[in-house]
Amino acid sequence: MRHLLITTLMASTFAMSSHAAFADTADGDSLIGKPWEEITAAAKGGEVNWFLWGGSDSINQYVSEYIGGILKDKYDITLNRVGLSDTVEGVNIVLGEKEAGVTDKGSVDMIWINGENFRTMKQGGLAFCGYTETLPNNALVNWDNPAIANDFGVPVDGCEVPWSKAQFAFAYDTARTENPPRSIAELIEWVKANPGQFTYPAPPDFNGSVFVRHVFYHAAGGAENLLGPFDQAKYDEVSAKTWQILNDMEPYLWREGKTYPASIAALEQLYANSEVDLTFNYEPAGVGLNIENGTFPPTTQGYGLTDGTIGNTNYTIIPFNSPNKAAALVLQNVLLSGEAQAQKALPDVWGTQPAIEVDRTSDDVQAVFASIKKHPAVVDPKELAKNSLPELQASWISAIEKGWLDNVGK
Amino acid sequence: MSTRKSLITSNLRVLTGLVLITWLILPLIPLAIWSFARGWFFPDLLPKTWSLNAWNYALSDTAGVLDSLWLTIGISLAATVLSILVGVPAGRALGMYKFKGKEIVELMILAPTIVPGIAVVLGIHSVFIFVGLNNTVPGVILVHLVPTLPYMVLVMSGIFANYDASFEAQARSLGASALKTFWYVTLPAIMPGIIVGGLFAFLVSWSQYILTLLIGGGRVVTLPLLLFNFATSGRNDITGAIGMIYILPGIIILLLTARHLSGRSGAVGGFGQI
Amino acid sequence: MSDRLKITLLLLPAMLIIVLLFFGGLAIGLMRSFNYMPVIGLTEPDLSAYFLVFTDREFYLSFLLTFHIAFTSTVISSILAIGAALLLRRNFVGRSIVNFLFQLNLTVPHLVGAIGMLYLFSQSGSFARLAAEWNLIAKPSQFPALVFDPYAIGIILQYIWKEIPFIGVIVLANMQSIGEDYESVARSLGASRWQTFRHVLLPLIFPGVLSASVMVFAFTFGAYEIPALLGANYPAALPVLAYRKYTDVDLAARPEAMAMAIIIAILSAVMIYIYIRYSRRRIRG
Amino acid sequence: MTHVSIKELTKVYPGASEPSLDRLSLEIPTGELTALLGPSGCGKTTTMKMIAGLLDPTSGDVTFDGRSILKDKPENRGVVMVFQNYLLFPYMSVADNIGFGLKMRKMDPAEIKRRVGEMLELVKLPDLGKRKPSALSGGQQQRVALARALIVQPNVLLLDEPLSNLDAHLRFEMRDLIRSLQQEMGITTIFVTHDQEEAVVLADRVALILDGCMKQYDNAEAFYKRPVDEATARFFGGQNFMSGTTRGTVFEASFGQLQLVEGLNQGSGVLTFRPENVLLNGDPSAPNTLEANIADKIYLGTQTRLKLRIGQENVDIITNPSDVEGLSPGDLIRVTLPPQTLWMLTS
Repeated sequence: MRHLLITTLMASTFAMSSHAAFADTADGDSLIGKPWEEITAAAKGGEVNWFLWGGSDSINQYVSEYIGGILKDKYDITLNRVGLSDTVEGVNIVLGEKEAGVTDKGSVDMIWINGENFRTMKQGGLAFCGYTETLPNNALVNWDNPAIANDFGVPVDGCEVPWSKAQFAFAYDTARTENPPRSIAELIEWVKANPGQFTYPAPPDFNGSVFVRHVFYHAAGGAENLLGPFDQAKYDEVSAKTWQILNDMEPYLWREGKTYPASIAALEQLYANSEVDLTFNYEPAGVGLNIENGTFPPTTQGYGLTDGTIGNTNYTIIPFNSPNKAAALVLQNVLLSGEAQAQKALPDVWGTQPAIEVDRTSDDVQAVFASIKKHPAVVDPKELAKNSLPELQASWISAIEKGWLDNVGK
Repeated sequence: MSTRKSLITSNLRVLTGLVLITWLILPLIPLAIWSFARGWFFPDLLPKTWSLNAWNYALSDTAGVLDSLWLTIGISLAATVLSILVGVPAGRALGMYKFKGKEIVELMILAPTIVPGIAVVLGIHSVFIFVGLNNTVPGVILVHLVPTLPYMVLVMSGIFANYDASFEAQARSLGASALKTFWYVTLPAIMPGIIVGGLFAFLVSWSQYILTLLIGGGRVVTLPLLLFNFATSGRNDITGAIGMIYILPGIIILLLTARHLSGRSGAVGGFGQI
Repeated sequence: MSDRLKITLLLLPAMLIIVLLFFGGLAIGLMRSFNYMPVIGLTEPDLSAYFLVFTDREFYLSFLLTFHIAFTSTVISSILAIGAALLLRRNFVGRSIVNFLFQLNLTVPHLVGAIGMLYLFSQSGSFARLAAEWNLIAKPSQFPALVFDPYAIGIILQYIWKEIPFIGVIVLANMQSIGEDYESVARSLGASRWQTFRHVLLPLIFPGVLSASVMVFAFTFGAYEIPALLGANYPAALPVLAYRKYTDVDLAARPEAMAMAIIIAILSAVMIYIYIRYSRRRIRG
Repeated sequence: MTHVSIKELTKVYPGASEPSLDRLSLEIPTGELTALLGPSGCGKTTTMKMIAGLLDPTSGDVTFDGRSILKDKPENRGVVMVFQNYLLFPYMSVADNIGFGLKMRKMDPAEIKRRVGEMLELVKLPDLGKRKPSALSGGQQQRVALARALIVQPNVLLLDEPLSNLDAHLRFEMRDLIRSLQQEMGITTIFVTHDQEEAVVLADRVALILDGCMKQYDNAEAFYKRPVDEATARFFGGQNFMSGTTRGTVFEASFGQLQLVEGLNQGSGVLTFRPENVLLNGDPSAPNTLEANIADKIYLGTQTRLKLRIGQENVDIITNPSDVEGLSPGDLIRVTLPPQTLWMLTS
């Protein structure tokens, strides 16, 4: 009897974890250049496991309901949205699998990614590359735009597909603060004049890191001098100034800078509860969503800096060992479609900026884009884009993050 | 002892009891309130606006909370059943027999209770990647056995130490088969231990975070993972709703087994026998 | 069937799981911490990972913090749990409620408690709001820092909340099986209430308290999610540090993570050994 | 040297409708060894715990030499209780167990050691001081428990069923030990037992408690010779009870008259006599000699029990087996009920 029990139990647990054995399209190279119909046919009835940061119910809903709905209805593909606390977790799974020699039965089919994580995947040979031309909607992407063709300075080289664009912006509560600082120079003064009312998440948090880069640009007297490959001499010079500024600022930070929030969410909580007066985010549309879902006070207002803020593009990547590459390609193509990009741009859905060229889409889609009214609290993306700063190459970013930890964080 | 003094003592008791009660339920209160709140800012003691949004989201198909709930229940039940199947025989051996090397066996089985899970799971993870158990439900169930099994064996060895095997001999001499003897004699006698040990095993598996995170690799999303996700993303309302859903099964199981947990059944006392 | 064979068969499944998973996991961790992993071509073991760990200042800070968390939580919850068990042993109004809550609390996962603590004790949490309501503070920053704080108060509070019932239930079961007659003997031999508790009840319940508190110490020393949620960013608790290293995109940090895991295992075993030796002498001597 | 006086002591446990002990009054003279005898659940352990201060009485009083001790804390009463199951502290050595009370009084450790040594001699366990209680036999544990109690030189010693856990051959040894130590130290001692034999062999005086009430408080012999009522007589093994009427020194039974001694209760009542006091085949002219019919004969090894019929009355007698050899049920024999062994119960 005991034997029987074990057998049944094992059988049932294995059934719970059924990997779809059919539609195994691990061999990506054979898909490249194939007619699109053959790819959708190969993907039909399969599944795709998309790993992405799962902390926003709006994004979760857009992905699971809207995108997942299209995949199911039009392509008979099951989308498994796998929520992550940090994108690096997804990269790590692929990394561990590669180390263990798992080359065609990986568990990750797609990751929402950019920056350092992309660099890790590309340099580590963890990405499936060279397929972008195969996607019909690739035509909507302007690969001539260096901000699209380079992910934090690293050439994309067909290893990922853009999804959205974002640009760093601050936000403040109009009910609490009259004149928020409008440049990094003003901010440095403002922090000293308002002790305890400002902080930033500790790098390597994505948003904390980009804030530190703004100070780094300020110390360097502009981003122009920092573009290109990593330059140790330049780094030493600018970083010394940067750590000086940040360390001078530290006693005036929240809790005298003895600790830093661990994540952007922690900073947003501090802001929402008046513990600090300013917040910021690489995704400026988040202010609107946060007001609508009650996380932020309705009197919150987003704004850009006069000396510019850093913009980036984020992408989706397919790991080299994804067993469902056809389905992943279909998913990427759906994400790039004008309809999906327009839906994502609606302020009550997400409100993020499209990564495609709107004027290359159909008239209907263009009409939708034209009709979008941004959330009143969100800074106008066009205004923000006028003062856009480029991202540094990922090697700079790692150096700055490590430098911050050694010189400021500890 | 004068009555006045005993009155003071008993009032003190009630007072301390009240403090204890408050302290025990206190952390659950803001969680429950948050799940119905929409925008609850400092310094408001209670939310200005109430809403069912968080619950609507948590109970929707997209959120995956309910899928995750069933998955978590499945994993914990499987880990519990396996712990019982494996732990009862081991408990019998340790509780009823004296043998050479018994101390070493006991120490080995108890070791997981004193060596933190993080210390072993990294190594297990490396192995599971090779054998393909990483990112799978069976892999997660297996790794959950590491913390649950010692509890089960501990409780069962306590039970078997006080168990009189001559009842079994009596049953056999009355003509019961080995199986019938187990079913009608042994099982009822050790049932309190199975219930208490099973309850502990279930709860240990139920609240497991780091083992699931690493071995499940994000593909096996149990409730604690989902909860952690939302807790660290600042959505306090959704966090509150998932938190409420997360504690519910434990409470139900407790209500079903509460009488076995009360001190007098003695099964809990097994923990004192290390 | 001989007894020997019977015992072997009874123990086999459990030992298989423990040896393969637990000791296997430890052994693989140990191998990898020495950069030794023939399967992936690492055949020359070295101590570089340990060197990195022991030269990192954060490791020492992290160890001190983790030890402080585990030690303080264990001591405070053990003491309060004994007190609570003494209270619950006698009948009083509300005893059944406390009893129920005690058991209820056992079922609530640590993570939920930690989130509750966050909402209660953060500088804009429920207590801060109460303080503001009573005009004790004007803004959140005036409320003492109890979470994300360098002394790990929030973490310790959550452990106390969760472990009082755990230890309490075990101690209570212990007390009930011991009964009150030993104490009666001591009282009639001239021991005061306190002496009776100190010299009779405490040594009698000591094995239960010891095993429960050892489990608590091991748990609090090795838990990841609570310090990850409630802890300060730097220094992080040892398990958080080990996890960070393990999930670092730089694969070279993995042996370091493994080394840290092995160090955590050794440290907790050693500390528990010392604790058992020391407290046994103190209580029963 | 303490005279213990118990006055109207009553205990009603919370929630109970019947009192567990109902208005017990007892005077226990200094240095005497008194047994509280009764079946289990009769309230005797309750009484003891109230004297020791481990339970609060519902009403009534306990005084030592005239002073009420109810407000004193247990540790200040000078009362030591020895429990039936000894309750030696399992984690302490024998010596530490014995020295426990002195340690609680913060006595100098060297002095404690000396006194413990003396005590071990006294209870005849001189070499076992270092052992753990679990390594001792039941009798040895009893001695350690006794030593642990006596070392604090209590005013009053309370013993809970002191002999009941011991084998027959140990009982007498222990009885002698308890009696000699008690006499030597002159400690007022109260013990409870459900076993009348234990009470009789050990106690100076016995208080019989039935159903929460005290029936009789007397020396042991009196319970056999002069029990107050049928329940008391039965508790002590009485079997023979006859209804009838007493006038002067004559009892009118159903089968005829019986001669009594003077001074017994008059009028209608119950006559009792002990089975072992009936004489067999004695002098036919002796008073109260009657013909009896053997209804049954039960061989008990050292004794033989005969069930007799005298007229309509059933009479049990206990005899030496050799006296009744050859007799069998149905035979007629001659029995004598000596007048000095007959007793009228109060009605």
